[in-house]
Amino acid sequence: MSVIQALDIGLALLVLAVAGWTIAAREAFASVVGYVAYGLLLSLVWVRLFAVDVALTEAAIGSGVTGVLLISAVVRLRKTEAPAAAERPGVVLRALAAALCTVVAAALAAVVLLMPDPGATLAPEAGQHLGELGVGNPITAVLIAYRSFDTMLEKVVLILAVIGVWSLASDGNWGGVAGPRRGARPEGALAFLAQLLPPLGIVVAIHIVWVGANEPGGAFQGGAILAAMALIVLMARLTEAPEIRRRWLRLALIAGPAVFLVVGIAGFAIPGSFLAYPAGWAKPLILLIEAFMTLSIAATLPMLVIGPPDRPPS
Amino acid sequence: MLAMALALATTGGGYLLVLAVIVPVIGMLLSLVVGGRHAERIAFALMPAGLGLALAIAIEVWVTGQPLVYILGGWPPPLGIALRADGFSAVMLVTAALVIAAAGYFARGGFATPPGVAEKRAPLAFWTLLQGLWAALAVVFLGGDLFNLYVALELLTFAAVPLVCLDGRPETLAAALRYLLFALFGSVLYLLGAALLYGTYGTLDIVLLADRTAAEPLVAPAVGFAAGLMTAGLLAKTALFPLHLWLPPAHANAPPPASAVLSALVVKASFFLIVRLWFDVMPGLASAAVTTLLAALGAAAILFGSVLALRQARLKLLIAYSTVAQIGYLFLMFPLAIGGHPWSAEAWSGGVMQTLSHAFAKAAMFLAAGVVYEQLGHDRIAELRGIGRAMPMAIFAFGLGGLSLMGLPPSGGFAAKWLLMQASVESGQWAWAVVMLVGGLLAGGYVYRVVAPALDRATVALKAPASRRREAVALALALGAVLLGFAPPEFFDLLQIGRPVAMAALR
Amino acid sequence: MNVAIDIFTIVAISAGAVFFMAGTVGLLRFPDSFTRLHALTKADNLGLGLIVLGLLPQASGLLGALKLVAVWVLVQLAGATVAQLIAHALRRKGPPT
Amino acid sequence: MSAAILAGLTGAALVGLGLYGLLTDPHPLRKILAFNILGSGVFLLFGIIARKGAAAGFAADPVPQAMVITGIVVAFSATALAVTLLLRLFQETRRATLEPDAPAKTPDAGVDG
Repeated sequence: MSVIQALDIGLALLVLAVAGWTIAAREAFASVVGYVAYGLLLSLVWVRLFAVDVALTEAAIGSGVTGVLLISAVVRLRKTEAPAAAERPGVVLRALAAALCTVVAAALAAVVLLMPDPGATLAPEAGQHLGELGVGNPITAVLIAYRSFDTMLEKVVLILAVIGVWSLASDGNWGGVAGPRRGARPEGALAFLAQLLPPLGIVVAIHIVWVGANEPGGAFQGGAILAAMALIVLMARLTEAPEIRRRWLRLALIAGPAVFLVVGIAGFAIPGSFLAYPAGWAKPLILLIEAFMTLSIAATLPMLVIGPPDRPPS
Repeated sequence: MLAMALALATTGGGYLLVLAVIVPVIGMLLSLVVGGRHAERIAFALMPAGLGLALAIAIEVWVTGQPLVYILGGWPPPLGIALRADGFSAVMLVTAALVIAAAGYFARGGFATPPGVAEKRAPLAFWTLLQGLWAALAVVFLGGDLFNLYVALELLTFAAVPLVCLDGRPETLAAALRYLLFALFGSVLYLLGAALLYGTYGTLDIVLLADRTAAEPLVAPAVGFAAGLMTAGLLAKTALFPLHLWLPPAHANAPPPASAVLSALVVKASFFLIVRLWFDVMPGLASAAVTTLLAALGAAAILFGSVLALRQARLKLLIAYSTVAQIGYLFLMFPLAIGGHPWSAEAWSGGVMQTLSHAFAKAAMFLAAGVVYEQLGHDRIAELRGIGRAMPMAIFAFGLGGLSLMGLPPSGGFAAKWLLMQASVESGQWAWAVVMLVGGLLAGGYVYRVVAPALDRATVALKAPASRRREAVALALALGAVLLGFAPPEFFDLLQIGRPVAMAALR
Repeated sequence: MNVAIDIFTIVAISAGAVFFMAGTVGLLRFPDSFTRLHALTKADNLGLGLIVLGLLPQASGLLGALKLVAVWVLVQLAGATVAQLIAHALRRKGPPT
Repeated sequence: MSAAILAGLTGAALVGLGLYGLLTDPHPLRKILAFNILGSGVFLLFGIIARKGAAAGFAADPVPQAMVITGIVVAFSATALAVTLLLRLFQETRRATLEPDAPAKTPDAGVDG
């Protein structure tokens, strides 16, 4: 067994152990902390699977932004843990559930191991058209060209989620500042970080979007970093979240899919097909779409994390 | 082979499919940006356009006798995504457009932004979510790629769940959260199955998958497992017994126009995908054991749902349990319509007819119940005596909808159940016919429980003045369910266009 | 020359790993949260610093080296802030346990 | 054992773990966590399928990898909506349970919501 293999096995065991901890931990807070660590470990697994784009997304969104959301929720829900624990199903039911889940996992493992290797793939087809698109990262080509319809709809999913989250405000608070009322200003250290980090974060985010055409990175990863910067600034209370009635906020939310749709509809006219790029124009159009998608993701994710407005508009 | 080539290139009129999806998406985005009372105006302005597009698609499919196809971005599958419309998609699109328009018209006033207010929470959320839901349904009915359909299912969930708890009462919040967890569970199982299919065949395009599964004499274990996972996930979303627990509280507590759309259309979307999966993607895998299991669950749902509907104290819960029962009928089509038997076409038409007529009937009944609640301030069945005089059209709508649920002529429900029953008799599968008869009797029971006291000569104290407009909307939908019973033979020809077995016979 | 650089890398990274090890032992063995925090921040500081130092000669060009240093600086910033926040939270909760 | 096979086994085990948590833990927040673990197990299986599809000079098939990126973003928005719903439920009832106590207590408010 080589060193790399030993490390892989160690990593897999660690991921499983932390996942088990997340499920089994007695306190919900410990469970959430376990989940954040789990997400980071999982990004390492993604790197080992030659999926650096996914690793970046998992670290930024799956672990990072989700972690912020879950930690703030678990603190507010602390009182509900004891009553819920009383509803825990009995040993027999849990044993039955465990048996069922073991069977499913074992069957799944068997099925996956039995799959042909090398398996079915679209890699050659995906690689064939990179030249005409002018991008070097095949994942970007899949997301913004071959399956751009999925990506556009997925951004619509995010917008519906924002509307869903906002719809949980009370009637009187509609239009007000997004997110819960916050207590006293936090300690200086956080404010210091929130002043220092964003300029750096913005540079890193733009870099990641820009190189995303040819290397790992892209709108989702870059947008998530921008969102993280916004969240740090909001947590340090350097500035208030925007009021949800603001037109500019709503424009930022829909900019990504809107530009996608405009380019898509223009495609009807010039190359003759919805969402198709005219020859020679693919690269600039892809960058245009990526830029607006980044903006929209950077606006959407913090709105989903901080939740509905908790005070009336001014 | 000819059919294959046709399915991988854009056909004439294919652009209509794109428009049917992006019109509501554009409406939703615009409504959010412009906000306020414009959200409602935009939704209303686009509803006729959506209906027109759906009708144009249906006519185009009917005239050409072939499914419509659009290749998005000029990237043909397996790399790219195709949109396709066959007869079933076309009639579902028209039904969705009609029910959504009716629900929207019903919601006018209730979800209006009052003068002097720039924007209100519930109206903005309702009109944007309604358009989002509409877009999601369009993608479900037209999507030709299983992963694209996953995104569509998620769109549908995110539009439907917040509608359940728009009024913010605690029990609606609990119902919405439970609904969301069930729906997410369903999606993740579906996605897992899609992963296994991609790993086996290297494509998620429905037509290509169908071609590849048909070409292989022996199915890989991954494919069977994938089919099981995807079906289980979709059943959770369709609320087929015993995965129905989330449905009654969610559908019964939502605002009436939302209930109508949820019960009439949203559960049908995941049913539609189960049909796609077993009839289009892997008909070879649909053994008698599988189809019988699905139909047996359907039969259990019919009996269980109807009995529980009989025992409800609240009108909207009664209607919601009736949805649990009527979903059961849909699954009776599986053992009957699969394969190329002489009765399969009848059973297919019967299944589709049940989907459509239940959509109209159930939407009518939920809207009628909304009228009842609005005017009485409650919907306790024990205190509905004499309301027939106060709101005759609503009770008439409820009764006509009930007629269709029972399967009495003249109604779409009658046509549906008649076709299914005929197929079960011809195929020698008598048990399903018996279940349908019993289900019809039980439906008669729960409809009678409401209609009989309502027609009593008693006087009731009304809390609010009657809204004839809303009653008329409910009645119009109920008449739609009745009209389906007079569908001409050409309509049934349309339903058969693109039916996989029919296509296989053509090949 | 190359050998010397590789030896430097190995020594520096090993030293860094030792600091991480020590930090982890401290996390597990120290009696209260403040001392545990102390152990962790030291590991972050020096351990990661040494590892980055060891990797610098192996970096591909100036940009790669800059990225490595940026990683170290960012972890420093985040670590210091989080340690501050945790310590404050602990102090609010009462005397160390 | 290759990294891909190992990841496949890990993914299958994560699906089992997540499923168990989703079925047995009564607290909605823990259910949401379990759903995320279940989801990440499914994504890992996409990952191994992508890795097995290495061809044409690519270390992995980019199509399933792109699907995972879409999936992660969707899972996040689902988590956000579920958590917000749960917090609102807690705000209204001071409890966090999915058992509808008395669904018939106050019937719905009609269309005037």
